[in-house]
Amino acid sequence: MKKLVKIVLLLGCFPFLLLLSGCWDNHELDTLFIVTGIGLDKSEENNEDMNIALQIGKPHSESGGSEESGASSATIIMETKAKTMLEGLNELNRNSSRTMLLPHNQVLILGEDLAKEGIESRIDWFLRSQEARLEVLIMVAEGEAKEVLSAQLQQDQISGMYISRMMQDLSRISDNYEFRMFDFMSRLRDETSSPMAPIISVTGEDDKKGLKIDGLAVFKNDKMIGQLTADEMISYIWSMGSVKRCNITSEHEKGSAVFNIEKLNTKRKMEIKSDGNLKVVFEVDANVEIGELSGFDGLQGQELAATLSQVAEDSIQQRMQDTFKKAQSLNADIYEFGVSMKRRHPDEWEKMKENWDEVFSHIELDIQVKVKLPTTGKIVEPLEIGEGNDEN
Amino acid sequence: MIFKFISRKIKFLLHAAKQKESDVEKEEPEKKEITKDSVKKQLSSNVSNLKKRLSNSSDLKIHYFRTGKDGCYTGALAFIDGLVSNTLITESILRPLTVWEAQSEQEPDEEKLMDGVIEQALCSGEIEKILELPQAVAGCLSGDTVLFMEGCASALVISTKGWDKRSVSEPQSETVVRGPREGFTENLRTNTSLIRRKIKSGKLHVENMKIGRKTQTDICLMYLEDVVSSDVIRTVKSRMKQLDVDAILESGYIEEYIEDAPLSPFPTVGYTEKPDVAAGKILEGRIAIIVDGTPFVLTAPMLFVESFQTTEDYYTRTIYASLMRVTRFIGYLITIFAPGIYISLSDFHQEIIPTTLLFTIANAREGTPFPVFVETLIMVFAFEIIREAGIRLPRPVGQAISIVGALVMGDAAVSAGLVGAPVVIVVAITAVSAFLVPSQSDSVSMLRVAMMALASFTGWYGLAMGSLAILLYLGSLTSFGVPYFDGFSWNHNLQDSLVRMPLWTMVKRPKYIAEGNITRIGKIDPPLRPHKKEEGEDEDL
Amino acid sequence: MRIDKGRISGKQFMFAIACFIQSSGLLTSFVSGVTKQDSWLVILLGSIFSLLMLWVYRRLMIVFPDKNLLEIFEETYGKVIGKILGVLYLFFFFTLSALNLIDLGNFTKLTATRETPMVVLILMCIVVAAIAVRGGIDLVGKYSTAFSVVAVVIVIISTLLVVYQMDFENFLPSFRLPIIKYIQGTHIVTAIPFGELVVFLMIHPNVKQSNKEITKNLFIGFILGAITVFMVVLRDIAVLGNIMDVFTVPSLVTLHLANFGVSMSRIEILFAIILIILLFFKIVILYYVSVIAMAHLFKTKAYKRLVLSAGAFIVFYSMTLYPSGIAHSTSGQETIPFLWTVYEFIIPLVTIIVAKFKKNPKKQEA
Amino acid sequence: MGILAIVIVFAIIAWIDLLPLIRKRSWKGIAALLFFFIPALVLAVLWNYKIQVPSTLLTLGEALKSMGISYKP
Repeated sequence: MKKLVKIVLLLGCFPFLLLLSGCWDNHELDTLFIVTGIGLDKSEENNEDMNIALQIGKPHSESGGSEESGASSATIIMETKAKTMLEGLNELNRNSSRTMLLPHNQVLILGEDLAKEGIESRIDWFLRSQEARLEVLIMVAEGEAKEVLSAQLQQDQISGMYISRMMQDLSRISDNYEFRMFDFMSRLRDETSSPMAPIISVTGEDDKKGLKIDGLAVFKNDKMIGQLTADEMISYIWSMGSVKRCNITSEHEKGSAVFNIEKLNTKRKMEIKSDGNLKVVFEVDANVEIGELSGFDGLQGQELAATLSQVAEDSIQQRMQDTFKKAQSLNADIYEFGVSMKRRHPDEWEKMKENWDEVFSHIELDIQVKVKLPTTGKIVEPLEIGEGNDEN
Repeated sequence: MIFKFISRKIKFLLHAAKQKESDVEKEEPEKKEITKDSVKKQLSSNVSNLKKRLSNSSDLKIHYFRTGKDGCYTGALAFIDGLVSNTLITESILRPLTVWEAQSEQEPDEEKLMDGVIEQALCSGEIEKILELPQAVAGCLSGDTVLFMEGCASALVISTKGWDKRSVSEPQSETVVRGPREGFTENLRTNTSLIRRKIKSGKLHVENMKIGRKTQTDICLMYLEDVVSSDVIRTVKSRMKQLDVDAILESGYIEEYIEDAPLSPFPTVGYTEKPDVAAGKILEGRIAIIVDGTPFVLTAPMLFVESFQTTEDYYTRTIYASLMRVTRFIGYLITIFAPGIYISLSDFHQEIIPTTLLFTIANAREGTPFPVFVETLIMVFAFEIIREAGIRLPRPVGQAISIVGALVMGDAAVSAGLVGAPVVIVVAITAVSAFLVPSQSDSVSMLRVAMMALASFTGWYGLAMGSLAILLYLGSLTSFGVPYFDGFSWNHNLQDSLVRMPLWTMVKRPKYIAEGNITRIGKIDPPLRPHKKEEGEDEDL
Repeated sequence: MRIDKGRISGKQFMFAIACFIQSSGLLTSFVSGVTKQDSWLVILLGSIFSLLMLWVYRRLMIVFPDKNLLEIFEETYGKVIGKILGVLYLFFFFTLSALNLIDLGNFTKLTATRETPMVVLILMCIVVAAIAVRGGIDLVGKYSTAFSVVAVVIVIISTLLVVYQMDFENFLPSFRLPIIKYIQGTHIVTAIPFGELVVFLMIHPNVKQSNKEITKNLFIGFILGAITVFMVVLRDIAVLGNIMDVFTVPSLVTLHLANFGVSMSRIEILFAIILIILLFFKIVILYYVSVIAMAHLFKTKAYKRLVLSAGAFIVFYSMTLYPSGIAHSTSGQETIPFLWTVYEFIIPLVTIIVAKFKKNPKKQEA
Repeated sequence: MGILAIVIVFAIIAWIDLLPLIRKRSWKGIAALLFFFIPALVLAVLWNYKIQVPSTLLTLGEALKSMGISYKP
């Protein structure tokens, strides 16, 4: 027994010779480009190819990075034209001094026109390769993806990191804000539900740029067919599940009020109506606080609370209904009704599966909102200017 | 060419292993004295004989005296100056002899003269009558005085040891915040007395033996008879018996000759400089081997877990002691795996490092010429050099050197762009945490380099396989037949390994070591258990 | 006539069984490809069937307390048939070791070391396993407790990390598959993770335990292992839902999604290391059993000498088994279960009956 | 290069295990060792030259399929 260990230890020093050059998987850090964002755009010449832009973060120490922040940007954009992602990557690796380190990639941004054209073949590499990770964010850029990647931001130098931090804050508001490759892929695999991806646009000019999320791109199978505006996005998120900390402004003939929704969650019930169509019931219960009040003069205490909660319920219900109408107009099952049907009523689902689009367009959505108004902030009634303290 | 080198190396290893088993072939026995070496009647021949045996060394002192009534009997004292205490000689031998009034008789009967000298004259405790000259030589060499009388064919060996000994002082290597500060000294008797003072039990068995042809060092085995395991005693004694070596100067010699796995990086024989540690080990059923001339006492058998146990664990409060025990384990893991992990992270799996940190590391590594493995190897080796220099230099200078060396060297290397900053940090942590487990510090530096090599070979997979190899090798080691590493299997040893359970729970002695009565805590009445509620506190009125 | 003098305690034997099952459950489950969302049901059915198999093994252990499997064959069927069955089982043990080695290689290549050739990974594993096997069963048994506890801890931690992504509606479209799929799933589960306990019939003479303890150790160890595998499958289904069958190793994908907030979000390597160590433990047991079987067939006690050459054989034999991953999973799902059931259930059952028939006049039931 | 490594590895295995067996003249042990040593060497050489060896499990699988005892994909 001891002899074997001596031999093994003796042979153990053999690999020393190999190590100086490093072995198969050994990539020194200074021989790597750290990819933080990938942008895919449709190329003008032939629509077969696509422009692949890789955003490389230049190694800089976050702490000491103050002095050269203004001058040179902290990112390099590597561009190439290729039919698929893998070709592009190999080409980039070939004619650049360093190989691409992809696991740190934060976001995949698709150009708007590429998205419209269909992306299944383009992103297959992201699902299959071990290097691409499933929690990469997927986004659609308004216009060209390359612009978003090469935007000069004041705060975080690298826009890829900026986006991932932005989405990180959003996901604090609601778990449904996660538009990752994983969710995109699971919806792609469903026969009926349509994947979504946030739309991102660049604001401001030359080196004072900022990034903004304004709406959700709606995909049918793998083609982008439409877009939800920012407000519709918010109400879509409401109807998908639980939301924390967002606000809603509502108009009413007596006055306008801004409500601060502390917690809202939606449960859905699927019912099949006699005539074969579907009826979906959204039971929404929300804790709402009054943020700002103007108007509603002459109402006090209980009566004021009642009207305000009624106002809140109507506005929530209205917002959700509009988004649903928009979805039906796009004929895209963004609410994953198909999946709920499959789970709850598998037999009927078999029948409906073929002509789901037609069934979806006839779905009737009934939204029942129950609002609780626990606190009204520091002051109870609306501030009636001028009355002063004559009555109570 | 490489193959020849390898085969020569392997042959050497096998030769060393074979050489240990076959008993050491005997040195040709010492040249026997031509004349019979018994003590003669004439004094002069005895003395000259003695001188020849001690090769006429200058520090051999011979003192002739006359005793008996008006000096009728002549005799001679022989001793080695420096080994004996002169006051003892004058007090217990010379003064009484001059005063001794023995009647002179016609034909001086030999027996009566010697007995008379022993009973009436000398007043020293240890007197031994000998007939052979070699015994006289041995006595002389170990600090006794030899007394010859004219006309007697026997001699007396009187114990007058008295060389200057170092007083009991605080040991350098094992400093303690709380606990006794006394340490062992070079003298065998003081060491055994220090332990005797700790364990006042009749069962504490002390056994003497002399080993080493030239040095004749006395070695003493101490153990508790009713607790020590019989086969460990048998192995230790049998291995000590067949030790026919030239010299034993330090307990390290013994350790190497009798340990189970001579070529293993892990020590299987513990050593300590503090009597309370040695006493603790003896109480747990181990054997203490005390070697004359060195303050380091060996304790066998030693388990892997012992290197994480310090005496303070048992003197400080339980929770803090367990916390320190866990920190030592973590320190041990850091020392071995930290450089390996750094190499595998920065070379193979960059995805674990958070993105922002990755940029800083990449930035730091931008200009460095060497691959990470070579870089870490240089730094680890540099730190080893500094550490060794720190120890070898005299105390005040040593401290300064190690700190200054580390700082300057690290900083200069980074600014010169030779080495990345993270490497310096990692290697610094590794070097420092090596001191958490002092007794394993030699095995650690070897394992660390092996782990680094494996990590740069196939990343974390190499590390995983390397750690498994270590675990399995540890598991297969035994220390005097006792399994060295019991892999934290499910027995009451666990109480005192990763965590030190409160004293009143540790009822049984360590599993593999103790035999016989293994309960060390009798029936303790409640107050010592955790705070007992007063009776009837929970009942309702 | 015990070839390896080492003795392990009953508790170590129990944890060895538990760890054996856990390590196969955590890594490769061909089942998820066949029965998608309902794999949890198949695992349950599989473990119930395996209890039956365990009962057969328990009978064999009680009737032949100090005989390993090959000796049992020789005693019940006589010299010649016993020898033939011995060779068959030798092939079975070696193939099992080779299969698990391929799993280890594939899993490592999948997680981190992409370009390292498979041979290097397997050679390193076999060298370390050789040290373990040369150390004998008590060296291996020493670590079974620690490994099994680590496996349970790992499952719990990874479940906690992924709890946010869990959506219990993923189970819902259940029982939609044709009945044959469930039968196939149960068959696979009983054959691959649970059936391999037949190798413990080679180890049980080295265990210090009374008859009553055999039952306790065998069943508790099995249940511990089965529960861990069940938890793993539940966790995977809850997180992945409909895309579970796309991946070769679903539990790895679940670990991809596990994260501590933003910074530590790619930590599946930490779990992969521990899964590899568990699979190593299983490979060591299979390797040990194959070497003991080989030593037994050639009637030699020097099993420590055979370890290295058997290891070399396993390495290069595993290279020839499956040209690609797909061949591995398809054959694992379609033909292997039948083959293994013969080895794991039918032959032991027949041996029991023959033994009872032969032994009836002399000895009643222990 | 590959064949050299294989030769070295198998030489070391033979040296560690075969020599003691020969010294102790345990013929059964030598037979057992060679029973797997030679096939391993053959397989190693075949593998080194990328010669595809028919895999046992696949052939058994085909046999079972031909007999009809197998699950359809």
